[in-house]
Amino acid sequence: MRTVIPVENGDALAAARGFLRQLLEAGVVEALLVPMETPSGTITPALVTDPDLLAAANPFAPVMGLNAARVVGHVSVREPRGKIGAVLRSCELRALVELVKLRQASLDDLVTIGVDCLGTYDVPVYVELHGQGQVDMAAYLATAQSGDLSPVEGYAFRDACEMCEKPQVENADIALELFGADLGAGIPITLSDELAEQLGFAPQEGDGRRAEVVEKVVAARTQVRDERFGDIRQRLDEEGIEGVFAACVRCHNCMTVCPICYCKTCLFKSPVFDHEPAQYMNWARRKGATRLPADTMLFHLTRLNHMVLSCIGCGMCTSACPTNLPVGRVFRAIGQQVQAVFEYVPGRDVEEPLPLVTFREDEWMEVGEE
Amino acid sequence: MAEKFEPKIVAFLCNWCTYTGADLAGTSRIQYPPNVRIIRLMCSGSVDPTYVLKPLLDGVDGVLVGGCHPGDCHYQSGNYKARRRIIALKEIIKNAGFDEERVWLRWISASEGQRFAETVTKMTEFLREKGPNPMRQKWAV
Amino acid sequence: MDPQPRIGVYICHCGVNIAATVDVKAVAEFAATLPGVTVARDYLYMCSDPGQRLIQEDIKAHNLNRVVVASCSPRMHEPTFRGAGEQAGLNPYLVEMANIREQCAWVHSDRGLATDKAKWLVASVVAKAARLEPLEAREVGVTPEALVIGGGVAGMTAALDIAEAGFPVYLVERSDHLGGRVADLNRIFPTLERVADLLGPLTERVQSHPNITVLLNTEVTQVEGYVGNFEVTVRGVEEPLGVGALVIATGYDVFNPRRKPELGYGQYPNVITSLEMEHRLAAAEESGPEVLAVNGRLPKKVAFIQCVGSRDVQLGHPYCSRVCCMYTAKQSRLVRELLPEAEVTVFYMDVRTFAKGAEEFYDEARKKRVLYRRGMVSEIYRRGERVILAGEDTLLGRPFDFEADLVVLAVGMEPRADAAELSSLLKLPRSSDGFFLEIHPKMRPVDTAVDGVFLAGCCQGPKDIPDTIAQAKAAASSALIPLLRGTVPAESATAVVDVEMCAGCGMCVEVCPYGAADLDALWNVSRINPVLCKGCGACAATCPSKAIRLQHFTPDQVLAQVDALLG
Amino acid sequence: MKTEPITEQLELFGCIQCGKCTGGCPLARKTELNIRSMIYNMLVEPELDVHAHPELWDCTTCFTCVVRCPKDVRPAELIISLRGQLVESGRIPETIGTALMGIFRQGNPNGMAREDRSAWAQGMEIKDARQGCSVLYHVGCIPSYDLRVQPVARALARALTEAGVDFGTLGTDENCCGNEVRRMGEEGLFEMLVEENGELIRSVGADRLVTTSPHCFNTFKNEYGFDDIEVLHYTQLVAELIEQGRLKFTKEVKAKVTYHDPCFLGKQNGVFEEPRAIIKAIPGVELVEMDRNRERSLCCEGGGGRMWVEGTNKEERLAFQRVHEAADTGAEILAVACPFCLLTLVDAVKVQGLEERLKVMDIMEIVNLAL
Repeated sequence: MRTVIPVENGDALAAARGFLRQLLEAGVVEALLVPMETPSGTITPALVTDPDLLAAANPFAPVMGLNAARVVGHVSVREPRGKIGAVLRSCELRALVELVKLRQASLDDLVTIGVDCLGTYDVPVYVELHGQGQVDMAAYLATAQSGDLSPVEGYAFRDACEMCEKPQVENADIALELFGADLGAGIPITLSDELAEQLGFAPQEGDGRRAEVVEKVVAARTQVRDERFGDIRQRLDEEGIEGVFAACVRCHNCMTVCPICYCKTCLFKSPVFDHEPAQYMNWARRKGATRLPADTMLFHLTRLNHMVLSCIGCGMCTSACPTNLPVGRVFRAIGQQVQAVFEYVPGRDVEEPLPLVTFREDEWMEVGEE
Repeated sequence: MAEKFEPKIVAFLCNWCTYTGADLAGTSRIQYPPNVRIIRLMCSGSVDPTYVLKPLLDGVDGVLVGGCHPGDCHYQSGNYKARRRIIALKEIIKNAGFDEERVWLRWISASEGQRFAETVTKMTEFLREKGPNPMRQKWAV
Repeated sequence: MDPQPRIGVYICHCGVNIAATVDVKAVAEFAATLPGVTVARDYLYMCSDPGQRLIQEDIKAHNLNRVVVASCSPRMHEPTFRGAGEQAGLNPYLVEMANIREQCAWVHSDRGLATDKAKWLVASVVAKAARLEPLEAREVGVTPEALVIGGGVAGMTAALDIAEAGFPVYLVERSDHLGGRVADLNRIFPTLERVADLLGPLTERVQSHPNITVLLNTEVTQVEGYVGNFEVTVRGVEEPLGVGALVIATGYDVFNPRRKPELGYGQYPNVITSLEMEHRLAAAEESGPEVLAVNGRLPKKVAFIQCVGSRDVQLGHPYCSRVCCMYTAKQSRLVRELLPEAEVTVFYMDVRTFAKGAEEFYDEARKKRVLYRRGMVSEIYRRGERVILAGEDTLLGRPFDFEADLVVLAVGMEPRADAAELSSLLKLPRSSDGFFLEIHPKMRPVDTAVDGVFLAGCCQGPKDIPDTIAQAKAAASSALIPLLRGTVPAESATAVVDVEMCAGCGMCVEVCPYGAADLDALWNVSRINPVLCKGCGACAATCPSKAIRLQHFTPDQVLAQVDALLG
Repeated sequence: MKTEPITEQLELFGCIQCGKCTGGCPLARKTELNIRSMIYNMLVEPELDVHAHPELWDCTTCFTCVVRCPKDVRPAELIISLRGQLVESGRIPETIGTALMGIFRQGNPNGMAREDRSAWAQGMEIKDARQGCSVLYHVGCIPSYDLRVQPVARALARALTEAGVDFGTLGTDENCCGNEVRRMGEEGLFEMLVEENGELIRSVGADRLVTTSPHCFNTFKNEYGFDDIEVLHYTQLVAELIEQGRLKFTKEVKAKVTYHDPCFLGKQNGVFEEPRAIIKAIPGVELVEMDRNRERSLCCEGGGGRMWVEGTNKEERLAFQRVHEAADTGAEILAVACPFCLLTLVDAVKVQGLEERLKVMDIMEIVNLAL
């Protein structure tokens, strides 16, 4: 059912908080995983059971310090637990779908509350803006109506957000549909009839501009994406991945923050890559020199092989890179090609099997027969 | 060039088909270039992407993965899984700036000694034509 | 396990097989310089008794904990050298081979290049050997019972043999009676005995045997487990049946000639199948030749057409059905006897009479003036009450339009329409023609890719009754091996899970073709059932963290091998 | 001529000499043509004198031999290949040469002027397909020029218009499809036609290509590599229009009709039911079958270039036999779905003096009577 959360005094954030509170109080969920404003001004996801504490919830906060799908896994993957609601932006919802396929999260007894994403800052940028009192939620939310998404002047959204062509929520149990809406008047939402009844909502149509605005945002973002993909592909062609990632220090941050990289211990931190000193000497002799830490490109290429089909483009890897490598651009640009080969769209559907654990006998019949 | 370039090929062969096919090439005394060095695995489906990536980064000129023809896998479906995995791998390295043509996946049965020898010959010639893997010179990988 | 590898390397001359092309001394000298190598030697024939003794003495004298033999293909002598190592107290899995004969000496002629390649092959295997771990030889117990699917001649024979050896057998038959396709026949070639006289006693013995449980009107719906311990769910039987071995004897389907519309079957009463002819011949024995009448008249000209549905690539039936030549000889001969006035002509492309007594029987048929004309009939159409067979006599090189009153199509065999179901139930491969696939057509004709599952009769391919019975007896004796032995060897180089590293993603469960991987619900980690695991490594290649490793082919072993190849 | 290259190319080694090809060959019964024996010759003799085999021109490429072969040898391809040798040597029947020249110069085997190609449509408004259409109608050479066949094309155009099908033709730019060209052994000219026609037809952007003749249909469908264009014989399209209720009959045709399956539509491409569905849908019509129908239909002897060469036995025409088979059913109309069949059978009815009893009509002409 489509309906609208009423907004008073033009304060959409307050209305959203009220809605979340309602979810807890009506017993729709027993706890809510939601971005919370900490007393120090930063934002972190928290699992909230006390409705009063939701006064600090900020489901629209324009900052992304981690992909919350990871922590949805923490609270959902095993029984027993109660019914939980999780507030997630679109890239987090997509990551969640992949994590469900990888059994690192579960949709059982989970209510996903999706929020259209208007763009996010890296944590240091947000902290700086917050410190200067420049985080104006009303102004930020106002951009949803026209789709002219813009950061505070002089600042930029995260690279991944600037080229995110899927900012709108799909496949959430409850969708907060910000695009095209006058959020000062009300927040359009879509939810099941059952839930709507439980919460006392009656059907109400918004002004219907969402599709149009989404199309506009997607078009603009797609253009940026294609330009950046073009740039990075040219660099990869010319310099190779070893050139683009030349400054890598193999800190594994990209892997640590990646919502898809779910391994408990990365293969590259395992004894398999714990070489004898004589081995390093041997490599140094073989090519005259050998980069240290060793196996740096092998790490990136192996990681690509392990996760790129599921890469949903949240760009946390870029945000986390201490040497500002365009990890996300590289992975997304490559991911786009590989996903196309398998006609796989990560995050689309939990029923869609992961491409590398399935096969058809009659596919690619020409491969191997030359 | 002082010396003629001779490519180095690492081959991962499944125990039941291609490795046995290579044995048959041997017992049939079918000659092929000595550029290939074989590692025996149980199934093409056990070829990990890292096994292919590691030699490529180290400067090997070509990697051959050999398995049973579709429908003939000793383990029922390992070759089908290998097919997808190698297709993904090749697409990834191609887009990462590598020459994916250095990686060959071939179905060669236990009775195809001739085909094994021909494959090695073709691959050697192909790589001679292509020249050395640039990674031979690159230490910063 | 000694932390430091002490490797012995043995380079075999194989007479001159290797030594003529590879400088074995140089390879041995090179091997001695490799990390971890304690001793390196060359010898004329490593596989000979003195060669093996050399290794065994070195193991003791030098306290070797790994052995590398560079000689022929491991597919040839790996068991030999593993055995030699084991006798000297070394775990057999710590013996590894480099193949410098098939992969080097026999396929290259340049001595320098071949020697060079041999060195790197040895280096590669030495690098792997240094990282080898001992593995346990494993045996598992066996449920001393068997199950046979299919109650035809093949299934009954197999069941009877197993039962006679003293083991309980379940005989699962889908229909309401035993006897299978053979029960549909009247007389058999080459003896012309009545089927009822042969089948009756066999059926009686099966039904009354204390060790055989006949389950009519039932079918197998699920098979779980592995050699020695299968759990078979049978529709109509409450509890799953635990058995140690399975014999598949599900038979065949008769080709339906409507798939060759040009032959007019189903359109003209003059055109019948050989099976319909069999029924008419049976009836004729009871009530006289009148049952052979077509359109109310006894046929004056009877034609038999061979190879209908067989040897036909267009139908996906490239094979010979192996019985049609002989049953046609039988039927044509019986027609000559029943209708002495009738002309009987057999149209054929080749006559195959390989079974014992078959050629003699064929001779008899011709002596009884059954006329064999070489040339296939291309199409059949009507002329009045008769039909015209249009074809070519290829010996005369002339087309013919042959008028006949009665035409018998020698229909062949094809895989059962439900073969695919059983195939997926058991993960039993089929050959391209759709019959169940034996492991090797000559050497292992009753074994399948699934250990403990054996084939009998026409489910594996067309055959006559003696061949069917021979194969059924072979399948029974193969099935008896695990039952009599009481245990079965299990693959040692299985996949293993490091539960500390496993994140429980379940991809291994998805890719395992044997159902050997399973998620432990309590700990949310993967568990590999070593008895089910065949060691293919699909799970290990899929597991991104390598929480699953395929023993004997672990990433550090393989990567070390790769690295060593490069020098 | 050396036999080995052709034996290799056509994989004749697969032949087991079973005789089904010659056994089913309608020409083998009346001429020296014996394809099985020809294959055997190719296998065992190093040389073959192709000029000593005038019966090579008897083959109608009906493909019964190909359809019947249990070993997937394609016997008729050997004849085509040997004809190719003859074409290359230049020693071919004069009438075949004239037909090929006509196609090369004027785009049709009769050598009629290109600019007259759309004369069949005089007085009708037919769209130029290049203005955009969903169905491209390839009329074909015979329906374009032959006065007896033109009404078939007109009837089809009328039916398509009435059913509201968005179709067009290439007008005078339409060219011979080349089906017969290839079968007469002129591979070079055929390849040229495939390239030119292929490009022209693709440029139209239509989803479907429909033909009057099963011969055009066959080559477009199987030899042009049109991946994105669905090639249809008109009987398929018309049967579909009737089934969808887009083509409605308003009149009755009181007649007993039998139907002759054209080789290129029936046994070569498996289109058996659609023509029958059309006939059965016409009000008043009773369909009766000849004994030899569908897979066993007797060739009319018009294919494979036989429209332009008499063959070695012109006295016993298959068409003669066929019209008697048709007349014996008691049918008044012998329905066909191929321009060649129409011409050969019309002629046979005259020669055999059956004009009073039997009328040969294309299915489209019968449809036209009922619209």
